[in-house]
Amino acid sequence: MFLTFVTFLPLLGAFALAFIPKENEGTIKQAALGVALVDFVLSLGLWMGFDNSTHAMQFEFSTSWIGAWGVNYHVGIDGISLLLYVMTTFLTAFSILVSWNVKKHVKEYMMAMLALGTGMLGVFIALDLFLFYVFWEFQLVPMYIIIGVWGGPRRIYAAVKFFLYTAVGSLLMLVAIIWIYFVVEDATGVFTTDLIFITKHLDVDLGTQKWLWMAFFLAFAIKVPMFPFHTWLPDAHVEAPTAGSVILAGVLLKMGTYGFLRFNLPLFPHASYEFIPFIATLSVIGIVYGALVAMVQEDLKKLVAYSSVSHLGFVMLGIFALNEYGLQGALLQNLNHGISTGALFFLVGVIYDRRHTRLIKEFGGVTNYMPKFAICFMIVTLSSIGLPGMNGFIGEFLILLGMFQVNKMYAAGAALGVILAACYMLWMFQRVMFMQSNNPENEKLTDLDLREKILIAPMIVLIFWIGLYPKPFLKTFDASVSHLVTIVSPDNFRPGKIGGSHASTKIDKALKKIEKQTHKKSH
Amino acid sequence: MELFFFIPIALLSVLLALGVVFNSSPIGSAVSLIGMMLCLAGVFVLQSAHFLAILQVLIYAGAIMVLFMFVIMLLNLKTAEDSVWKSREHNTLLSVLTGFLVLGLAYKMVEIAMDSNFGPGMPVKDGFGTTEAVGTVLFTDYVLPFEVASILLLVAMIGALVLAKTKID
Amino acid sequence: MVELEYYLILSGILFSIGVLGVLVRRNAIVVFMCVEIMLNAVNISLIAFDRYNNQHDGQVFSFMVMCVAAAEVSVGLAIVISMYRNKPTINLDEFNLMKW
Amino acid sequence: MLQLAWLIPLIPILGSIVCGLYGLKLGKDKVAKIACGGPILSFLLTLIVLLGFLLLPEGVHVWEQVLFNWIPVADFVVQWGYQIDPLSLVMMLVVSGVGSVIHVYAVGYMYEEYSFYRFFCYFNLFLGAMLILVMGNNFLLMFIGWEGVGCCSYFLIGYYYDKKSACDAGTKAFVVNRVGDFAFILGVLFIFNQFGSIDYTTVFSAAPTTLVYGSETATLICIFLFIGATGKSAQIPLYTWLPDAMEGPTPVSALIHAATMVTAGVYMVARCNVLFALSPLSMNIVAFVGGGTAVFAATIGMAQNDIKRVLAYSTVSQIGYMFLACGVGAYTAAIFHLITHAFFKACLFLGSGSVIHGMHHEQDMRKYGGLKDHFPITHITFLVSTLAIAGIFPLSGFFSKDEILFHALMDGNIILWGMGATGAFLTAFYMFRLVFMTFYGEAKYDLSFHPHEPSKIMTTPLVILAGLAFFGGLLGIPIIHGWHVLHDWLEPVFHVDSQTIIDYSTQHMIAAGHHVPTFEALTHEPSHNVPLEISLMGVSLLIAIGGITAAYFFYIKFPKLPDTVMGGQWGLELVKNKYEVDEHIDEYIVQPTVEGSFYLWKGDAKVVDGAVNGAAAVINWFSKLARPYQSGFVRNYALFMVVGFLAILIMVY
Amino acid sequence: MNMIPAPEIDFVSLAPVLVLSVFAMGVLVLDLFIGKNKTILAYISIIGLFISAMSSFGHADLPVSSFNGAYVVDNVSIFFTFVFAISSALAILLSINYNERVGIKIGEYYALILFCTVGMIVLCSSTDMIMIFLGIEIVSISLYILAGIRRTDQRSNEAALKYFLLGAFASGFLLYGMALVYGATGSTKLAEISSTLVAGGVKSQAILLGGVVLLMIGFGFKIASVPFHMWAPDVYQGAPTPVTAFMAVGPKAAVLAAFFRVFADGLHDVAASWETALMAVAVLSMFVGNLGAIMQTNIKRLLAYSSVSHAGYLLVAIIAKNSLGASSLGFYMLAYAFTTFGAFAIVIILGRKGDENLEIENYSGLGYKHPLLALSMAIFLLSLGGLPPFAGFVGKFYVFSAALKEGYVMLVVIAVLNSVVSFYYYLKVIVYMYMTEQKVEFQPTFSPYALLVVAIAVLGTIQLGIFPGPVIALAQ
Repeated sequence: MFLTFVTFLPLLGAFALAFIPKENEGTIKQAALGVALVDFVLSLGLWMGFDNSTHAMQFEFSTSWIGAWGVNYHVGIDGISLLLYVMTTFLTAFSILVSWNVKKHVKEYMMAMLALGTGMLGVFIALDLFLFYVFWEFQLVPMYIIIGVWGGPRRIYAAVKFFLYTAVGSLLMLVAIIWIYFVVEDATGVFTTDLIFITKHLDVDLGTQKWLWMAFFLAFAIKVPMFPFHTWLPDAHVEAPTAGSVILAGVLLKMGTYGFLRFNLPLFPHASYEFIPFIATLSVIGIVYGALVAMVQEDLKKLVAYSSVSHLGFVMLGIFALNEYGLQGALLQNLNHGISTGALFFLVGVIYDRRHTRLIKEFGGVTNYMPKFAICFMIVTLSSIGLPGMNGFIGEFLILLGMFQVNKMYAAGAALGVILAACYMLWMFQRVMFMQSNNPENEKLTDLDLREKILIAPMIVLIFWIGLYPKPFLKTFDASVSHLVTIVSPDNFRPGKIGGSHASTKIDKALKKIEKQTHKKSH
Repeated sequence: MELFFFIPIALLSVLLALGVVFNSSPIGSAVSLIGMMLCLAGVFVLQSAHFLAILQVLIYAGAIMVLFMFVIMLLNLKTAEDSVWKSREHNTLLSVLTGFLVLGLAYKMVEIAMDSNFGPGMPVKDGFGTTEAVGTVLFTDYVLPFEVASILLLVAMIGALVLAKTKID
Repeated sequence: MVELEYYLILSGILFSIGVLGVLVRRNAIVVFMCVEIMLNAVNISLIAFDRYNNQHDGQVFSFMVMCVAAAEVSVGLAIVISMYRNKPTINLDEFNLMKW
Repeated sequence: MLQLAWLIPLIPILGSIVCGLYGLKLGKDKVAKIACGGPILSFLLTLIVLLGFLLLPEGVHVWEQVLFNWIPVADFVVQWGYQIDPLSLVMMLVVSGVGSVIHVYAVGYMYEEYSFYRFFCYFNLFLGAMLILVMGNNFLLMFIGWEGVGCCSYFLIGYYYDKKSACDAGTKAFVVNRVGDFAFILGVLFIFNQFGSIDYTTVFSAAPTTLVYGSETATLICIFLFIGATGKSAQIPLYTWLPDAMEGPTPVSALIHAATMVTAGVYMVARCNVLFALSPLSMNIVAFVGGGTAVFAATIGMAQNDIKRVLAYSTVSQIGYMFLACGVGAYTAAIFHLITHAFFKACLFLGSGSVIHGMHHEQDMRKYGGLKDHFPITHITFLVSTLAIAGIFPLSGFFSKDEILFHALMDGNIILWGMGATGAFLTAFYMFRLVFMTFYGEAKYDLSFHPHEPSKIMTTPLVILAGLAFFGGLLGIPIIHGWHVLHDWLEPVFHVDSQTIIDYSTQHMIAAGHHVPTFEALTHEPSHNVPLEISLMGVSLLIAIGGITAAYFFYIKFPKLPDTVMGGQWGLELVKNKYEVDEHIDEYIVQPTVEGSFYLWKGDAKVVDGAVNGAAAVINWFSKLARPYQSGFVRNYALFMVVGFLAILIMVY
Repeated sequence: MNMIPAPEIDFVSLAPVLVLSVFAMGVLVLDLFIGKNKTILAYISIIGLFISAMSSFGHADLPVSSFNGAYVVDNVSIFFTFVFAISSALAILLSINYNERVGIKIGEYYALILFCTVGMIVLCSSTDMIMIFLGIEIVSISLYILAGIRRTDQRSNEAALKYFLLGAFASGFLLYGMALVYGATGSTKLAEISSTLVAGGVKSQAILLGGVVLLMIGFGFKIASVPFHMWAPDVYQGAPTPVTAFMAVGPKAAVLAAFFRVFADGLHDVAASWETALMAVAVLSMFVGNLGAIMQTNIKRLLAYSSVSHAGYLLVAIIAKNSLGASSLGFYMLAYAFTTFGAFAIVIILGRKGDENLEIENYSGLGYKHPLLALSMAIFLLSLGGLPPFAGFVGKFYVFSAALKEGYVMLVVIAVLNSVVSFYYYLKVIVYMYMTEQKVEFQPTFSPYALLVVAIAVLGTIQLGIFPGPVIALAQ
């Protein structure tokens, strides 16, 4: 119940905001921030009360929702979702403070932000396919509005593109969800969309698994976004207001990777195993491609957006290493990316607020006028390129470590991204912050004000905290990840395994069946 | 014997139906239609549906067609308002296509009828098609449709009234 | 005794003629008459089936069809009249305010 | 006493944080005290730790201090722990010792800078990172230091951030280093893959019974690690960043790009000696790359006119020596040279710094000349160091270089020795070219201003370092059987259990049906031919003197000679242009990548996005196309119905 | 002369129909005695609808079949009765103010809506083709009249004429289909048809198939599925807005119910023959509906095309042919009723005397001028698109479930892809409301009735979206 309360608190807040008159912008902002902060503190409470030693769902709450269909309101949190959850509450509060200077339609903006918060939080706690889908789609709307109303010049295009892209994938996922629903019903006679139950009882042959996997894949891959489904991202990021970008990078993209962890892996372990080369190839392409394209961007936000494509490629690679290193690394990298890229977007927003341009060539020598900003920007940049001692490194290294156990070439390809990351980030940094500026506009730049300092401080603390002492985070993932690994471990599916468990014999049979079919076809 | 009557009546009804379609004056069309309906009454008689044959004459040829004529007169339509084949230029092709389409339709209908493979029918019992026989069915099995039809007629009446009354509020 | 098929063929042909009329005529009233031809064509079928099956259901049905036809005619002509009041024509091609 | 080890890297880091956050408020003097206090404190602590280490019971050569579990993931547990052993102690002493001296010097050198505090923030941070690098007890912790020093180097090279060249140099340094780090990381991944751990102790003790001698895996691991080392230590092919790095302030060049950071690669290879021992092929590669770099860089150094660049190429060349030594298995010699090099090269850089400082930031040697009277202390110390690097008896460089050449011949082959000898000759030549052009001959600078010796705070370090350069060789004076103090000290680290390797590998190769090699490199007992060694010493001394003489002739006796002899030769141009390596890299790698990326980006918008937008366009087009059919004519509508009807009829019937 | 035995009449089953007919006639009569203000008639009509809906609970044990199997009361029919009652009530509420505004001062208006509702109830409860035909005709004729009830408005005339001519034309097809099915099976009762088919007693396969196709055309026309949809945009645009809303929901639902009964119940056994064709129709409807809507600038036409695409989704439920299909139809239509009425209510509110204000462009900036109105509109549109947590999503989920249960994966995939396309134009309206600057001055006509409709619709949309449980239980 507590979890539900924390999740819906922002939405309640949004409702409450509706009753504050439009003119009291100050009150509205303060109220929104207050709600978000309270929510963040409460979610920290969740973390405090979380038991690291078990993979079981915690703070679980389940009640019948649509009885006739066996749909439950079932929420709970485990090591995989907990930190994403906490990060979401954190970034919600962060974004509200980031957009303190929003000029237009303040009330609507804050309401959208808070509603978005609930949508995102719901995604991470839903343990019922139907419920998950509801949250998954629900959060689209506020984000769409935020991009479309408070965005840049091509905001409508970007917003619609964002919405439609995501909708395509998620609707196919809906089909798969319904399919699973009936498959489970066939097998057990129980109509239910309860994820825990389904995870236990879903038992389909490899061919079907692959189809279902693909349907889920599409939904999540678009969200992540994996190459080649990434094209909505640069547009959305560029056009979104700063806070929108922060949330987009920090949370929305994570929903995709979270989806893989929560659905694709446990529900279709064998298909996941089969698709390792596919995902790994796409991820490596994404990593290198994203980095290369980021290098030649002229717009700061676009650069960061493409760097996201690259970073998320790492996360995907880690997930599909299907071992603990990779998975933990991926989870950690999820957080890292949220923090680093969130902070990057914020910092880009800071200079955008002052100069109203994000074109790299307009800047230069900013360090002279904004030394504090320069320090923060440097730290965040280095964190983003994965300097050891900062957060990015741990995640990337674990991911590479995980993938290296699976396939050395993929790991090597991904590691290339590490080089390229240094190229594009530092080159950008040099052009923006260093050298002489030939633009007199830059001389008017003022350094970070108090609000901005307050905003960037926790990010920097987190960057070093995770980089130097990631144990609290890793321990949170630990039990859940190792449980997940027992389900998806490639060892379950390697054809040569002798005297295998129940699962593997079944899979062997399935494999033989497929062989036969292909055999027949070839004749 | 039946065939002997059927063929001319059928031919005539088809001709008259074509007359409805291809007559350039609405009055002519209406008159053709009346003729066709009478022919069909004949067909009904051939099938021993005497009651229906009478209704055909009374309702269709009588009431309905009178209404048609009445409206045509009322609106005082000029005859040559739309001569059938004098279509607008760009519609010529369309018209030809339409013609083929309808030929195709007719062909398909006839084909279905030919393919139907009905066996020989049952012999007609006594009193088939009489008012009594139909009435009995109507007031037992089909009493509900009969009642519902009354609502239908009521609606139509109201409708005609609402739409056609002169005084516009 | 005439085979059932003959009646069905007649019915089909008349129906097609009715359709043809709807497709080619522009005079609303004539179009409407063509619809009546279609309904009549159906009646032939109904009655033919009736005799074939030695039932009266079809006749009841065609009785209802006549009712419906009457109702439609009254409403249809009322519509034509009300329309004619606003715009003194019944050429369907003139009624093209709404499209696309 | 050993328990204090964790403070050693922490103190400079704290100093860095204090300088960085409060530097402006504290004022320069306080910053200077904090900044220098940290390294000196670290140095003292290192001495204490050294004492503690000496007091350890007999037979204990490694002492680890684990602070906490850094990354615990399943069976992959990385500790944050420091390993105190002879090798790391040597490195700690060098780093903190030389570091302290250079810090003091930097206070003087940088005093006029506005962002004095920023400099010391980076400088202290660097020292902390470097100490972590040498103290870490596992590869990942080393990697923290490894990249940490790279990052500080990036900051410091780009210290004058409003100069484009400085920024470019910094970025270049970082990126090139990253290329090396990429390989390093792969090596570490490989190690974990093979050993299931990345702790030094575990890995090195397990190595002989895990990897097969000469196997592909062993070779790959070593090569990856070595590529990492080439990046950090500026060896072929990743050396190009180091000369550019001279854009940084001179103390930076002295500390980072001469004495400490760039030798991290040598330290790493030495640290992994067990692994390299398992892969003779990679040993050869290391030796040849090292030797090749030694010669290659030296040739470039001959034709440079920027005083710091000469020193930079000299550094590259000297590190090449160290790798040469590693490659032939003479790790002690490598570390020995590392130490002496730290002394004399730091001194050289600082000396050049005081010249530059005194010459108002003029770095072109052609505009110096005859400065020896203006810079007496600098001149003397510089000369001592130059003699040391040239390898003149009895200065430190003589012993260390000689040992390398000796081992190159004995444990390697004549080609390697030849490379080393050529390098030695060239070194002597260009170093004296530098000395002659700077301190001797006629003054070529604008005589209107008066060059002056810097203040005491800068000269004192020079003297200290010159002293070390002079006497540093004592560490390696052969005592008995050609071995010396340093060797005995480092022996526990460089000891390789050959027998275990041979047993295990033989067993494995037989099992795999491979031909069993002779294990020549392992069984080879280094011989201590004292006469040979002494004669070799003589030879190398002659080589050095030859180089100096040549330089004397070219630059003092006949200053016109270089131009008449060499002028217009393509070889000179090539060397002057540094073999045009940078240009080629730019042309064949950097430009195509950037351009290619640009097209990728444009393609991104056109192809991937085009498909999506295309679909949208098709929908729109279709939608427009369908519009006319909704013509508003009843007949048309009916027509469509009939068409539909017929279609369905045909479909069904 | 033989006496015809008095037929047994099941008044309990017929109660909703009877009650409503009585009220309709009452309204007709009362109309004569009141003045210009017809509001009282609206109240009476709503009371009648309420009583009628309640009276549908007359039977305890369902299903009850009466009149020799011509009429049935089962869950489906009761559920649909409620859908009709709700939609008609909403339509009446919407009409009160609208009629005053545009000058429809005809008391019969309400009677016609009630009669139309009678027809719908008959339609959804009938299991005899004759009854179905009559039901359809009652509904259609009422709608012809209602569409043309703004007699002074040329568009309204034109809508009525087009609707009427094409409707009569389609009735011909429908009738012919019924005749042929009757001929082939020898019965007009669905139960008997079904048992004949099962027993293999078909007299002529060819005739049967011909009949099936013709039936498909007839029904397809009434629910505005492609390629029989072309009347819909024109008629929706021309008809008075409340009537448009009304005909988008109730009659469609009723015809769908009958469609389902005839095809999924009666002709279930020859499904193989009509399934593919119906799928083609469904898919085409989705595509044409959605593509057509994209280009529209008139909100009513947009909603008309969207209703065409919804017809496509609904056909999916018929293709599924299972009990889930029937209940999902009901649920979908209920959800659709709320959202459609809500949307049209807002369209009406935004119009004013003499200017219907139907161009979507004119909605620019509505989100900030009238936030609640815009928010409601956004909710309706998103619900139409099928976005959770709104009713439309649950409806779609239900329909797709029904089809997936039977394994129609490709069909469902096409359907969901179409919903993506549909988002495009629904979002377009939202774009105008929230993301563009205000272009014209808004002069909305806030009538309490229309606002009430909006409120009910919002509540219904959200309620059905978030807590659909009870309603689903009812529908099953």
